Amino acid sequence: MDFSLSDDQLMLQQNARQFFTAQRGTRPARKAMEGDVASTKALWKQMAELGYPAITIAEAFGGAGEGFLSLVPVLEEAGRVLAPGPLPETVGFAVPLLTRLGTQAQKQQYLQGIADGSEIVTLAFYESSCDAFAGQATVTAERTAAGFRLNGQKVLVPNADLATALIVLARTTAGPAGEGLSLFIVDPKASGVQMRLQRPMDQTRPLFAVSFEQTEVGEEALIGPLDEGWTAAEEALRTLAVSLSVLSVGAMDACVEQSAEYAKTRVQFGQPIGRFQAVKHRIVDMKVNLETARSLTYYAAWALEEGSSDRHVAAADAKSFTAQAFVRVANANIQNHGGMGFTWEAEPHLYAKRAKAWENYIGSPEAHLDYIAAAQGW
Amino acid sequence: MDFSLSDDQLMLQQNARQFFTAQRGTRPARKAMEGDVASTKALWKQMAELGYPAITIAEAFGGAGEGFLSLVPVLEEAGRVLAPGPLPETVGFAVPLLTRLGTQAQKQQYLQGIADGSEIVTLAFYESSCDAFAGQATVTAERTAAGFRLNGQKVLVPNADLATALIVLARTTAGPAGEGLSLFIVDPKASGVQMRLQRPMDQTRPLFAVSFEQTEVGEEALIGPLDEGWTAAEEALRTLAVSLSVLSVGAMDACVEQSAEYAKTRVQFGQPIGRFQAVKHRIVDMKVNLETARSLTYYAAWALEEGSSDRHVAAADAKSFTAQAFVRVANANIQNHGGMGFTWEAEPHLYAKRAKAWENYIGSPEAHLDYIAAAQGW
Amino acid sequence: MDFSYTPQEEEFRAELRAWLKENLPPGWLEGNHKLPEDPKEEEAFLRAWQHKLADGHWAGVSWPKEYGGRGASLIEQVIYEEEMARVDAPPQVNAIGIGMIGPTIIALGTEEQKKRYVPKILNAEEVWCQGYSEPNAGSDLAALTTRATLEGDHWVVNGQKIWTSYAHLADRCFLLLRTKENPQNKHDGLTCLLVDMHQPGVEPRPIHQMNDHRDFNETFFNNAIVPKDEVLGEVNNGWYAAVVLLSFERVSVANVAFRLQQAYDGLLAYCKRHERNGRPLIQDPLVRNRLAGYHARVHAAKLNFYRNLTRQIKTGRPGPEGSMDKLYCSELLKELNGYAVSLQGAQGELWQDAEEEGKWQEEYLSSFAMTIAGGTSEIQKNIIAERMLGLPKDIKY
Amino acid sequence: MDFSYTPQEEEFRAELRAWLKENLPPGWLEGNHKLPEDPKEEEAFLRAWQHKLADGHWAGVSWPKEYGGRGASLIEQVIYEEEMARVDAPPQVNAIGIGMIGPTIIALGTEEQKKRYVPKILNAEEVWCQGYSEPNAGSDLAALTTRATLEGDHWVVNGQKIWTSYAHLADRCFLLLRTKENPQNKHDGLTCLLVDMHQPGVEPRPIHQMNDHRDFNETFFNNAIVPKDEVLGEVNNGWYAAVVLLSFERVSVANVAFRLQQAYDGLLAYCKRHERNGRPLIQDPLVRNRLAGYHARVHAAKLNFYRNLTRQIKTGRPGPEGSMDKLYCSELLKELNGYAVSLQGAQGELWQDAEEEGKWQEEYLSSFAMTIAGGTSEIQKNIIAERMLGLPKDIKY
Repeated sequence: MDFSLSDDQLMLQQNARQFFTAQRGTRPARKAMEGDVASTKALWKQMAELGYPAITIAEAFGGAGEGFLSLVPVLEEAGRVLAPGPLPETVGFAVPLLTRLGTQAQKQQYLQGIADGSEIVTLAFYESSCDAFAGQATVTAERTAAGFRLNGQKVLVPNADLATALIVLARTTAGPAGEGLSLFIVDPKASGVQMRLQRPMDQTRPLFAVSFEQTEVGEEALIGPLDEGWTAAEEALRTLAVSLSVLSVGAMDACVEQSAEYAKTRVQFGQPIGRFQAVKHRIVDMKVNLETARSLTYYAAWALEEGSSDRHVAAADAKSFTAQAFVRVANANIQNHGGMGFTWEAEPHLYAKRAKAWENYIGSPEAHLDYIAAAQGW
Repeated sequence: MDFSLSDDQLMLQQNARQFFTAQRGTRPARKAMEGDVASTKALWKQMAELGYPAITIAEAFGGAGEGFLSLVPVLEEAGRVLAPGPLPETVGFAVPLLTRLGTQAQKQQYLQGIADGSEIVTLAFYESSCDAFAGQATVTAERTAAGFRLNGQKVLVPNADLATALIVLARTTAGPAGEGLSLFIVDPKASGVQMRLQRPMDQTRPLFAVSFEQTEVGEEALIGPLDEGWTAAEEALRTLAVSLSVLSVGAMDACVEQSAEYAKTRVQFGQPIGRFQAVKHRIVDMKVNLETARSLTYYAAWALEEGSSDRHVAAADAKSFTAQAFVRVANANIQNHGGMGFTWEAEPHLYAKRAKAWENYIGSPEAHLDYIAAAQGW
Repeated sequence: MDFSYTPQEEEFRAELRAWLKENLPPGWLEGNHKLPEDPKEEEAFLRAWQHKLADGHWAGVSWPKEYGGRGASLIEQVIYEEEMARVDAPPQVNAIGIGMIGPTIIALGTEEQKKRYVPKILNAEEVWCQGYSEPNAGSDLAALTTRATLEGDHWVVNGQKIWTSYAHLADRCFLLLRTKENPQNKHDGLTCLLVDMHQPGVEPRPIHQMNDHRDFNETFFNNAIVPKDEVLGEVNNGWYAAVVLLSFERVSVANVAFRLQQAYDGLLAYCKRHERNGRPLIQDPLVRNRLAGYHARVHAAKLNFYRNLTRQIKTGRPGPEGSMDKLYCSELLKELNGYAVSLQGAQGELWQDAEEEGKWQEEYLSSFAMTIAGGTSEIQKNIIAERMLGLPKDIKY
Repeated sequence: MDFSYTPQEEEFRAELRAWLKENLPPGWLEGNHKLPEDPKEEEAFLRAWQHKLADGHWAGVSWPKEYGGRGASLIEQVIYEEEMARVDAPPQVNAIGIGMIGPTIIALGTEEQKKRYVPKILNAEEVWCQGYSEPNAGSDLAALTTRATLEGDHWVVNGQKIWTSYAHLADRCFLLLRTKENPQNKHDGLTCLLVDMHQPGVEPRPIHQMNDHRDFNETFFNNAIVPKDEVLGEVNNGWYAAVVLLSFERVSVANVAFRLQQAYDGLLAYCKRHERNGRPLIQDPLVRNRLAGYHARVHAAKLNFYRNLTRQIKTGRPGPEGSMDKLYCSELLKELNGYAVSLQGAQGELWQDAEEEGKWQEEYLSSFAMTIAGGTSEIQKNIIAERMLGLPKDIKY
């Protein structure tokens, strides 16, 4: 029984903390808010140089070959500063998916590319008419002589402007939810692909509607077995859910730190406001939420790495609790800052918007709770 | 627009306050806890002399002929001290039911009796196998030459040991929930009636399992039309729900007063604990809960008196909110009192137990919320 | 107890409804409630609307008739708020002037001040702002340090205010500042000045808010000049005038209570219209349960307010109950708006491109200010604790 | 990170399980967990159980082997708590002696004291209680006024303690009191005495609690006599010994975390077994959603504790994290027990006659003490705020 990060992991955390501090905290996030894609690209390049996206990629493909737990410190630090870019989608979804199901050629192209920073992958899963995470899709991929032809529109695709590859859930065979779907990895510059910005509350994380019109992709675009894409996706979505939880824990940690710092320095009625129990105890409630989310999230990360039988439930525990706790903590952080907390220049609103954006991303808390219930046969 | 009690109602409230203060607050409730039925009987007699049970009874039957709102001040004061006895069942259920559906003979016996204090009525609705408030019953009432024969067992009958009459929901014709049920008013001393104490958390309010074995009652025991007892009961249950809410508001008021008083006088760290915002603001939260419950409850009482079309929804609003708010307020009152709040001698536990006892009585908060939804066609 | 209105009150409501039907901006009744995006156009739009309200005597209904109002009773004022919320009428650009500053000048001003300022308020000929909070004097307002010194026949003002709504549009400012240094009691030595905003020494800078609006300002005073007699009330007794001004806020919370009802009705309609997992949201047991719970809580917001109003009518004075209304309504509105965004599922993370043109996102982000501006929820709780429950004041440090 | 146990730890668990199977009171493993109702019988039952534990070396597993313990590691201590919670083992009547007072005597006592007291603790030959709180010194413990004056070769003790668990059964008391009047700092001038409870000057009076139990006492000292050398640690430096004693509480919260899991599992089983409106409660969408939410929160109670434990093992010292565990677990257990009672519907208002023999009512009523005893939730929050977050201390008045 040892519930702590290893010395190597702690060192990774320290390095990541230094790196993001050197980027001046949320400055890259604020650049992204202003639509500065080049800045996010530059940040990604630096992260790749430090080996962050490569951590869980096999050594054969240029990675460090570490387990999921080694990703935790880096994601947590990235979360603290709301680092822009599709980091969770790339390392939390594409890497485990391709590691498990990719062909040798796919691994060589994408895993190696992710490891060296040349590939940035995002997800095209949601559609306006259906919540993709219920295993549905109206985008179609028809068989052609050379591969497949995609038609239809995806929405809420994060960082599609930056990504070099989209993983697309598409229907290959008629069928009910969860069946007849396949996963494709598609170049966003392929013919017939168009994208339109969907203005999000969390402007650090631009979203796009991506449409496919007669988009031809080769046989090699198919990831995993045909028609069984949903099963494949589901497993990787658990890893993504935990990755989002880790990033959220980092962000919550930043919120607690901001509130504590402000409460120590902001003086009203001749006293630091942290002396008033209304503020003081609210920060404690934030802290308890944070540490509880952290416990559940670390445990889920461990369960994923170990392949433990409760890993799916642990992921749902972590995501459902953390998503709600992050909203509570980030919103309390605004209130603790008073009028200042409501300004654009201050940090708290960035976190509150991220919290709300991720509340329902990859399944609402209710959906994850439903999963917990179903998994236990209730 | 005038959201206040009339001068007459305020005077009634003052008198009731004086009366219950003269009874030394919760002393009658504590007597009841010790099983002293005689004491509760004596209290009831005094209340009857002051005309409390008679307020809404027509003048023709010895009552004051007032509307439901005039009951509010008395119930609120009774609630403040957790006055024992089936006051809500008698004035909140039996009186409106008999007023609307009783025969002249029934009115003369029971309304007149309630008005002069000789009749005390309680409800025998719940059964161990079904939640009576879903319109079900397994107790049967078979037709006989002279009337009906009752068989079966009711549970959770409040103050059956004190009551002179039980209103019993029984099945007279086979049918689905809500149909084929009838209401009977039965003398607990009738042959074949047996009662057994069911030890309750709220010992101020003893509950009984009441069984009927071949209990013969006359034709005159039937209240309202045969087989339509549930419809009749439902309307009166709304009045009972509001009555319970009013009593609860009075009890919540006592909790707020106790906490405020204790916080002003209990000194720790050289300060009255009411100076610590953890305590101070919690009492404010209690106060907001109290006043919100009061607003909803007074409004529901007004809607009942006026026969306004939203009276049923208003009753459900009041009962669902108040039931939950009372638990919150009473429990916070214990915490505010620290270790003292956990003792038998101190007042707070009496209120916490009453709150929990009434949380689900006459329908859980969820059931009332369901009603609100259904009533609006959702 | 009586929840009905008198015929006279119903007539007041009917008259207002008829006027609104005639006079709301084009398309407004059909649901187009957008203000012009360009700030200049927005200002012109708002001033025109205010002017139109004044012409119809619907700008300051509580004002005495002699000053262009209607001498409306408290209940009529509430009916006014209810009707304006019902049609989501455009805001009054001079709301602070009309709601608080005008009445304060009428109550405490000299005849000269009344003549000079009051007639230009209702029609927004002169827009007013209110300078109270400072960067280091928020909840602790009396800690303010903006100061004025008398030099000959005028005051010279230096310092910085913050959260001054509409200061960037304002012609005049009701400014609370310090005129005596190191008083024994920090509430002493304050003075209210009526300041011309159009002078070199005054510079409002809009604050960029988390909802991407810029309604509030920082306002810098750098040797700004105020004629000696432009004091409202007495020199060094400005705390009194400042408190009188706040006492005119008594029905403003009605507006929030009615907005709550509007928001709830809108959310309900949304849940009936939108499906999730193949059925209308309203049929989801969790949604149904939660919306039914809000039914009572939203209704109670109005009921609480009506009780407070009745008390005000009977006693003739506002009271700490207003703090309870403010606390209850602002916290509930924030919660309700957050829930509305959650109900949109993953698409709720959009903003302007979200469903219903991003209306819920807009409301959600804006509602964070509601539990802070005009006294934080914590300050309201202190007021309720100390004035309604008699609990001890926080330590005087 | 590693959530598995070493073979040695698993062996420890297996050995304990085997011992419990053999030695638990008759019927206990079959679900009959009732203590005798008669107080005398209950006392005899508890002393016998304690004695049996001691014989098996399962009374004080953390104690050094030389004193009859097992020198168990922190993790083994936690395994012990987990297994005892799993079978809902009877309480140890001398829990305070074993958990805190014995270790404190071993750490700070004289050789003479160790020889005299320690051997009689594990087998409950001498039951101990702890006298800290007073009617006017609860959260503000250092405000205590019970005092001792030295008269010749003995201390004379006067005053009143409260919340002294098991004082009515206790043979000895670990008593914190004042030996110097009007110290500069109220933490100075305190002393810990080891007091014989069987003397005329000591009178414990059981407190009737809201759950109808009488586990706690008021204890009156009226010229009680304590030999001069029965001081633990130094005279006038008793605050130090008092704090050392509390530091031995480090794994006691584990017990609550495991009880939480037991309660949750029991509630889940209840909801699978019981129907409402014709279907098992667990299929009610509201119940299902709420129980799924508790799944994470209950698991987290243990995880939080394990993280704290890991930190303790690495740093070798307890810390304010224990306050977070206590706060989290006690608040959650109270909430969960309340929900369990609610789930019984109208029948939940019964007590001893409720479903499952009133177990949930018993737990619910008892859990109100959990957020108060051993430091209220408010005190825990202050500790967390000040020691984990560096927030300012409450004003020193």
